[in-house]
Amino acid sequence: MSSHSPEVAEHRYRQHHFVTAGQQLDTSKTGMWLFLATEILMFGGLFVGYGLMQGVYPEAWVAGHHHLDRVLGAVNTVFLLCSSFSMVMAVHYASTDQKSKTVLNLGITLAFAFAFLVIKYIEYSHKFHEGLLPGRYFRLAEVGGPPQQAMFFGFYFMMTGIHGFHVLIGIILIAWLMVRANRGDFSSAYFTPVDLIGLYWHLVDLIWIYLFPLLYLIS
Amino acid sequence: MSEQAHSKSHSPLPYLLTLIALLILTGVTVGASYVDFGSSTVNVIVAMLIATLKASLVALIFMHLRHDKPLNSIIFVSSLIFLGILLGFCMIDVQSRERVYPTGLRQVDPPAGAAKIVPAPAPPAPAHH
Amino acid sequence: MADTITATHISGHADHHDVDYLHDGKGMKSWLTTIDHKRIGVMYLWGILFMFFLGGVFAMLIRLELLTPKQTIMSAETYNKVFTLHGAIMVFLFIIPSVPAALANFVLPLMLGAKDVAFPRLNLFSWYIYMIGAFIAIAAMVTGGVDTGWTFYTPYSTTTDGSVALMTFAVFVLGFSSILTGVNFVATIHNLRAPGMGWFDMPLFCWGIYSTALIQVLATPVLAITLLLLLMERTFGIGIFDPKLGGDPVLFQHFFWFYSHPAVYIMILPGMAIISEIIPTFSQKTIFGYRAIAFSSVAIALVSFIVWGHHMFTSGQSQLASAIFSFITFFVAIPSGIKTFNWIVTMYKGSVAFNAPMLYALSFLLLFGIGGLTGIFLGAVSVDIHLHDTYFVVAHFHYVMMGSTVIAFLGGLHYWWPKMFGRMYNEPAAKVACALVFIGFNTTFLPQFILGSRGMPRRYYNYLPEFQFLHQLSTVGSWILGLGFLIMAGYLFASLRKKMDAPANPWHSRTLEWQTASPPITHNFHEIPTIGGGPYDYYRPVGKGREA
Amino acid sequence: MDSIRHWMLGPQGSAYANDVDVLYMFLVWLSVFFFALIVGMTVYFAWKYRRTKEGVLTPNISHNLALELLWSVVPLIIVMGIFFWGFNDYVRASVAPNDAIEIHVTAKKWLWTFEYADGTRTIGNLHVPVNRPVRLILTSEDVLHDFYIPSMRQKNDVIPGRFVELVFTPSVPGRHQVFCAEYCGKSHSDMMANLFVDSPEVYQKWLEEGDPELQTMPPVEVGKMVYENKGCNSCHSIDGSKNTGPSFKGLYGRVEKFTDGTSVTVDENYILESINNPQAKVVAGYEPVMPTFQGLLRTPEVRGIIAYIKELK
Repeated sequence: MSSHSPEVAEHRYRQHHFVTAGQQLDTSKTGMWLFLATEILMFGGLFVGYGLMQGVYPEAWVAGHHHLDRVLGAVNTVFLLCSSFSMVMAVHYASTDQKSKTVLNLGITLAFAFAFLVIKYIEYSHKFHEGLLPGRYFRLAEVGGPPQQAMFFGFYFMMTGIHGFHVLIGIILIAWLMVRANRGDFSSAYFTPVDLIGLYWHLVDLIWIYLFPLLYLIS
Repeated sequence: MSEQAHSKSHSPLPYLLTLIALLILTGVTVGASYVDFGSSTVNVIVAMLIATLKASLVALIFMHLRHDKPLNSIIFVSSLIFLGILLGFCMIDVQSRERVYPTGLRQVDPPAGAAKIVPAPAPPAPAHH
Repeated sequence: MADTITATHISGHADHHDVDYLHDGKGMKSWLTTIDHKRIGVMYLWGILFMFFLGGVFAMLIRLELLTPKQTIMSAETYNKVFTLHGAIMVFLFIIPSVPAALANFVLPLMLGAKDVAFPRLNLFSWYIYMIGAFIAIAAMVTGGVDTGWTFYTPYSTTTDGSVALMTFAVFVLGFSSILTGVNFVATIHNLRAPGMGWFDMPLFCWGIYSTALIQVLATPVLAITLLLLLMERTFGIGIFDPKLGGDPVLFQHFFWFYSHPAVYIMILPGMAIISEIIPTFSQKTIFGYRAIAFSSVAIALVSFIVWGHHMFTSGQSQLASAIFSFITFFVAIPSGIKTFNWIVTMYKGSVAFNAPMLYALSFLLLFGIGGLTGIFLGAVSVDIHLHDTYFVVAHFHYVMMGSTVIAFLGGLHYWWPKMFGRMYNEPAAKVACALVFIGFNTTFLPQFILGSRGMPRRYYNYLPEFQFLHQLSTVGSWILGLGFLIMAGYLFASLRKKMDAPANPWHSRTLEWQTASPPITHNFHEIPTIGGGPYDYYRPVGKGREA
Repeated sequence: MDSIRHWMLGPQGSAYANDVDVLYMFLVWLSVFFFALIVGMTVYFAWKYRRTKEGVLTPNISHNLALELLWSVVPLIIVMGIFFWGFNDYVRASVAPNDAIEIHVTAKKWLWTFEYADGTRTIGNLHVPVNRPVRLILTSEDVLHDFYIPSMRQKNDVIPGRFVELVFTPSVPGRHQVFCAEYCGKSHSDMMANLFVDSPEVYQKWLEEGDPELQTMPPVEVGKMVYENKGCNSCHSIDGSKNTGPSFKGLYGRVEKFTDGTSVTVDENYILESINNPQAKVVAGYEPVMPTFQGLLRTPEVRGIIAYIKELK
């Protein structure tokens, strides 16, 4: 259980311009959701470009997707879904004053996130080796097939790259949460950072849920 | 629901069930990609429907939208609506462009600097719109 | 939400200050680490005023070059860079942050009866991002410049030399500053209104800023990804926008205008918001049609997302798309018209004083009238085909951007100057400057409507001799305009050198920001106010209703 | 009334231009009306209710639904009418009749090339017969351009990798100005062309023989005209300053060094080769960007440009 009473925690973490801790939490959540909305629209721009170009060059898209490994993609999907589950459990335990379980679940999330990046690394190095590079670095002579695969891989690297960057940011944030959780910063009265970073992490998962079928599973 | 009470009052069981559902749906979407539904459009639609189902589960349960203030759901949904606007209007344009020649967008010029002025002889152009 | 808050007194806090915010902490460090929205607003103000000066210098150079056809003072390459920088600086570094980040940052929490914005540290962070973006933009100017036009149209922007990548990155960074400001304001308006203040008890300025913030949040990310795609296109040749690689340059325009059309409303809505404050205050009269003005702000914000294709009637987009975009475009006229007439009728049976802010508001009504009416020309497809990419368009958007937004910004600056710095400026000098700006502006841009209608294309270094007279008239106008700004800079800076002399409420306004000291104390109010009446209750005596 | 229109919009070149102008002038008068209304109300209210006494209370006039509906619904009806008017004209003007003459237009930084059905090609000068619909089929070789004929009230972006069309039916003979209206770089403002609307006989004769002046003018004059009208001036200066290409001043007889290390003394043959096959010898320090002019210049024009270069000492 927490070492602080809720009132003490409220006093410690409530910023001066809020009247109650509840108001502060609502505001933080609204702010986070607004930020997530901007993330959705940013990725969304890529999805729209990807979808429109798929309509113009369907053959190139199918040819490009044949170079992707759907087993690795599926494994990564499972990793991210599991990490999302452990993240939500971490939020649950943080909100019920179970410190060690919070830390443990944050650790599991971190492990899955690392595993995701390791697999991404394997995929990327494979692609570099085969000349499946974006744009003008695409080695068409080696790969063969429609030339617009260069554009497909442009999208592939941008979408997975920006997503991977978000995973990396998530890793840093979750590691920071672990330190704070271990220090006993969170309790049922105050766990806003776990809650907010949890939302962020689920969004990273949510975007991958769309990326996976779009990139790996077109036929 | 302005206090952080909602998380406390729930057992973690729904989270576990959600995870299992998500894993099953992942299997389904991989399996569906091997099935030929007749046209690639149908395949894309099936994949997107499954993805949307998964995304809804994540948003409603993992992200607590089910119990959260409606404002946050409104923000989430409106981001999707505005994305739809971007996609929709771009599609309207790209799909309905007048093709002066059947090649349209896909016509790619040979490298510049060559002595090319106009593609001659000009193919007969359909004069309809 | 406000309705869940009981009127809790928080005056018992240990860090409570009675010192005014300008003197609460001394030295550079206390400013650079401040999380006080008022100080951040002031820091933004200096930033954007510097950028306005820089962009203005470029504008004067453009007009000077166009004094004669062929070369007057610079080469064609330099001219292309100068007009690009003028556009990019004015749009991304001045107008977009001008009212929201500088003025609204200062007054919005005060108007809501809040102690700060929702996320004070994020607010400071936005300012740092803005400064970083500004420095990158200046680096791009120094290291080769950019000659793409502020619109970065492909494939020109992916093939030309110069620091296009750096400039694109600068705009990308500035976008995040804008997004975070928007997030902050939406959360503030939703959650930090004073006890008893419902949505329709807010001053209309807050409605305008709320609508603006919605656009900032929903549109700017698309610009960010578009610029990232452009950067990748230049670096890796991905080919999405480059027809040589199979891409579609018109798609870039769709993506670009999905942001940049709503961005026009990021610029104009806050301007309208300021006018909705100045007119009731200087007429000492309830605003006419509060709800109509409030809802029309939100309506303009939403409609702005589905009209972007009217920038593309000649771009090669399909006729069907042009038809739809033209049709929806005309709907923007309705809320704009409602606002204009409501503002005018607000003066009916009022008590109208002609202080400098009110003169700017009256100028706004006339100039926005011209800007809005000429917009109808450009919405009608057949006429737009003729006028597109000519000086008519240049004149039209300067009437909206400068004639409306900048004039409203200047009105707001004069209106809140005593509140921000606790000093009154020289009123006669302010009136002279306002007149010069008004005359100079019209002399500069009215001739451009005729130039454009006669076929003079925009972004031209050289022009046919028949256009020379109107160009020269326009250039002379720019000098008058410049003189007006020079005088303004003079008396505003002069006011800062004298002792604090502004009363708490020099204009006898009823909105909350005037119910605290000038300049306000660090925590804005000694006690969080409880709201009893509307913001424009000029029909009942002071002390009954609003102030407890 | 007509003189106001002419002052504001310049000359008309087709019946369609008149249609556009009618709508334009309607909008002008509509704007004048509403602007006068706004100014009138603003000035009247501001002056009539100017402050004479401090600290007065004003009546609480919060809203008036009828009035607000009035200034919502009336503008709505007006702008819907304008939409249909403008869109109707636009659609009518963009459909090419079957008997239209087809001319291909290619844009390249910074000149316009025209190719006719019979293989005639010109740079910078477009000849069309009067009162026959013309269908231009446009494409670009590099960046976006925009083919703009103010007197026809028509323009369209010229997009690389795609063909777009522009339709007009000229009814006024004579020279009409053509601009590039989409920003395209350094010489954007010099990327102009002439549209000559000829009588059918003159047009036919022109197709067969080329510009009649060419036969009678002195070669140096012809060369100067070619230099100014066919796009040479956008890259080659005549005052010795360095531009995209080498200056013509003192070119004849100069020893030019090329990127491949060889060099040659400039003579008639070298100039001819540079016109027809510009990439064969590229002068050191310049990019190989010049397009070929083979088939675009008639013999007297080539002779003229050589004579002109010889003159520029």
